[in-house]
Amino acid sequence: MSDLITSQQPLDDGFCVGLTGDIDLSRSPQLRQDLIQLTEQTPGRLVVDMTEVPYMDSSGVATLVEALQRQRKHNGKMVLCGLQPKVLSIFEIARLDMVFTIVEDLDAAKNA
Amino acid sequence: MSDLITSQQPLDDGFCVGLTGDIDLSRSPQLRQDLIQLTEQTPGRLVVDMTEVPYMDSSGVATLVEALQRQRKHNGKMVLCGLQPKVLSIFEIARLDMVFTIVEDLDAAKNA
Amino acid sequence: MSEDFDIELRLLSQPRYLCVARAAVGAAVEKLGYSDGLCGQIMLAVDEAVANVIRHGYDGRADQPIWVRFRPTGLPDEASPAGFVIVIDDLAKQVDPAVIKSRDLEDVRPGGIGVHIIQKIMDHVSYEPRPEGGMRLTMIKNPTAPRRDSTSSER
Amino acid sequence: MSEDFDIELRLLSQPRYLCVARAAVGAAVEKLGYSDGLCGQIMLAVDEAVANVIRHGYDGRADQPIWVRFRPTGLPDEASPAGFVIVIDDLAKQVDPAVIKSRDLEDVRPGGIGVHIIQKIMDHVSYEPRPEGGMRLTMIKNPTAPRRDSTSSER
Ligand SMILES: Nc1ncnc2c1ncn2[C@@H]1O[C@H](COP(=O)(O)OP(=O)(O)O)[C@@H](O)[C@H]1O
Ligand SMILES: Nc1ncnc2c1ncn2[C@@H]1O[C@H](COP(=O)(O)OP(=O)(O)O)[C@@H](O)[C@H]1O
Repeated sequence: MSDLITSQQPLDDGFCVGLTGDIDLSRSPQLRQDLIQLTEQTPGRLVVDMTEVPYMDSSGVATLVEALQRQRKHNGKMVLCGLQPKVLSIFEIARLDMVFTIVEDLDAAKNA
Repeated sequence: MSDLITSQQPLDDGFCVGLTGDIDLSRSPQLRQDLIQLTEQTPGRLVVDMTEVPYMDSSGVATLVEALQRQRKHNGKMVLCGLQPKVLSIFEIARLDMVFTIVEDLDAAKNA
Repeated sequence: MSEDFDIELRLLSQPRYLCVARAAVGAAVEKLGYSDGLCGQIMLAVDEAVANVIRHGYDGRADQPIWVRFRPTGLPDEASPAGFVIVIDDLAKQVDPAVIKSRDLEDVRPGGIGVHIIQKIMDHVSYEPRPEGGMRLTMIKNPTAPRRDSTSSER
Repeated sequence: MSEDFDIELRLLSQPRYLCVARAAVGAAVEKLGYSDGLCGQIMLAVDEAVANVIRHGYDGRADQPIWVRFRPTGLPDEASPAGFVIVIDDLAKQVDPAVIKSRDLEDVRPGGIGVHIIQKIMDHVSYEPRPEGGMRLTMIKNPTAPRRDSTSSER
């Protein structure tokens, strides 16, 4: 895993990772690699904690959409949590806030 | 007073003001006006709380030096508090950290 | 023409410099009086536009120039932010402006939302081939008029 | 020559655009791997340099150009930030570089510390008149060499 991932934590029914830093086109290819690895090794619930992500552009969002689709293909689940208002706003503008399961924090993500 | 000043509070022996926002050459002339007014009306202790100042350049520092000298001329006192590390660092580079009375927080400033 | 703009930024076409473009524009619009949230959105629009030049215009070539120009418009008013114009120029391949558009938002798949984001955030967005080669994107944000309804027309 | 730089910023000589210059450079050096504290100092050096052009070079005139150019140097290394060069050009009056210096720090009075700050933060600082008119300031920060003593020579 790259310097994008700050924390990793196994869950009862899956896995949780924390991302860190601005995620734009300069880092989304790395995020893509990390998420491919994670979705391969996580059959159940994949929680992505974005508390430490102050900024994300559409290349980061595209990477998350791709991971979501991969998770769903093998009947897994993907949950986003801890989105800062600026980051949430891009999901809303792209009307992806209804496509993703987006919850407040880690606790909610474990049960979502 | 301008939008630089967020809070004003009378003290037993003087006056306390809180500054806010980046203070560079675009705002230091305004700070200068505010501080002239403040030093004129504050015979005793003038406390400047910089907790909400994330950035200051040498034009801001110059304005504070001027105010310090004005306060001293009429036997007043000037105390700076709440300096963020980046702001403190310019005082250190200019070796003005020993010229000013710089303390941690408002409580310390009232007794410094 | 470049003299008409208060700020002009030339960047190499590299993703690592996206942060420079959005930081510069973000600082300029914050100074105009835009809120934190709006500054973030405007920075996002600039990021998306420059990223598209790198990916689509230049097909990922890393040694090409991109120009970002900025000028405030309208009377800056004490109570409300002025408007601004941002122009982004390149020397990339010329395309029909009609093909520059995002996917249908209902058809969810990775990518295909950048142009939609730009259009949503700005009041006016237009692409055109430049006579001297390359493309030009012009983005306009109208001055906020606090007296009248503050959301502006061309959304 | 401007093509030798990855980033080139042209600003009008107005104090309100100082924040744009330091934001652009701050983003670039953060991307190079500099710590928060060092980014802040480098932004301060750029601010001081541009403010001096506005105040001393242009005597406060608000319609003149200032160019800030940036280029990373040395091999960017996983463990330590690369170095960089920043060049600031103007069309202002030409002065003898020897007169560009701060007051004696012992002699405390308002102002007179900007050039000292720049010199303290950067590894190399030089002023020169440009043949085409105006002045040029060149500021260099050496790549950090983590194996050896990490504070660099020309301080
Ligand atoms: N600067 C540009 N130059 C050429 N084509 C562009 C440019 N920007 C966008 N496009 C075209 O518009 C399409 C939609 O762009 P966008 O909404 O950002 O989604 P994406 O970039 O993910 O495809 C792109 O696929 C591309 O064909
Ligand atoms: N860009 C410049 N052009 C011309 N003179 C300058 C420039 N920068 C600095 N100087 C000269 O150097 C002196 C010291 O500058 P500085 O240390 O920043 O303190 P201050 O600007 O407060 O005087 C200035 O007073 C000025 O005479």
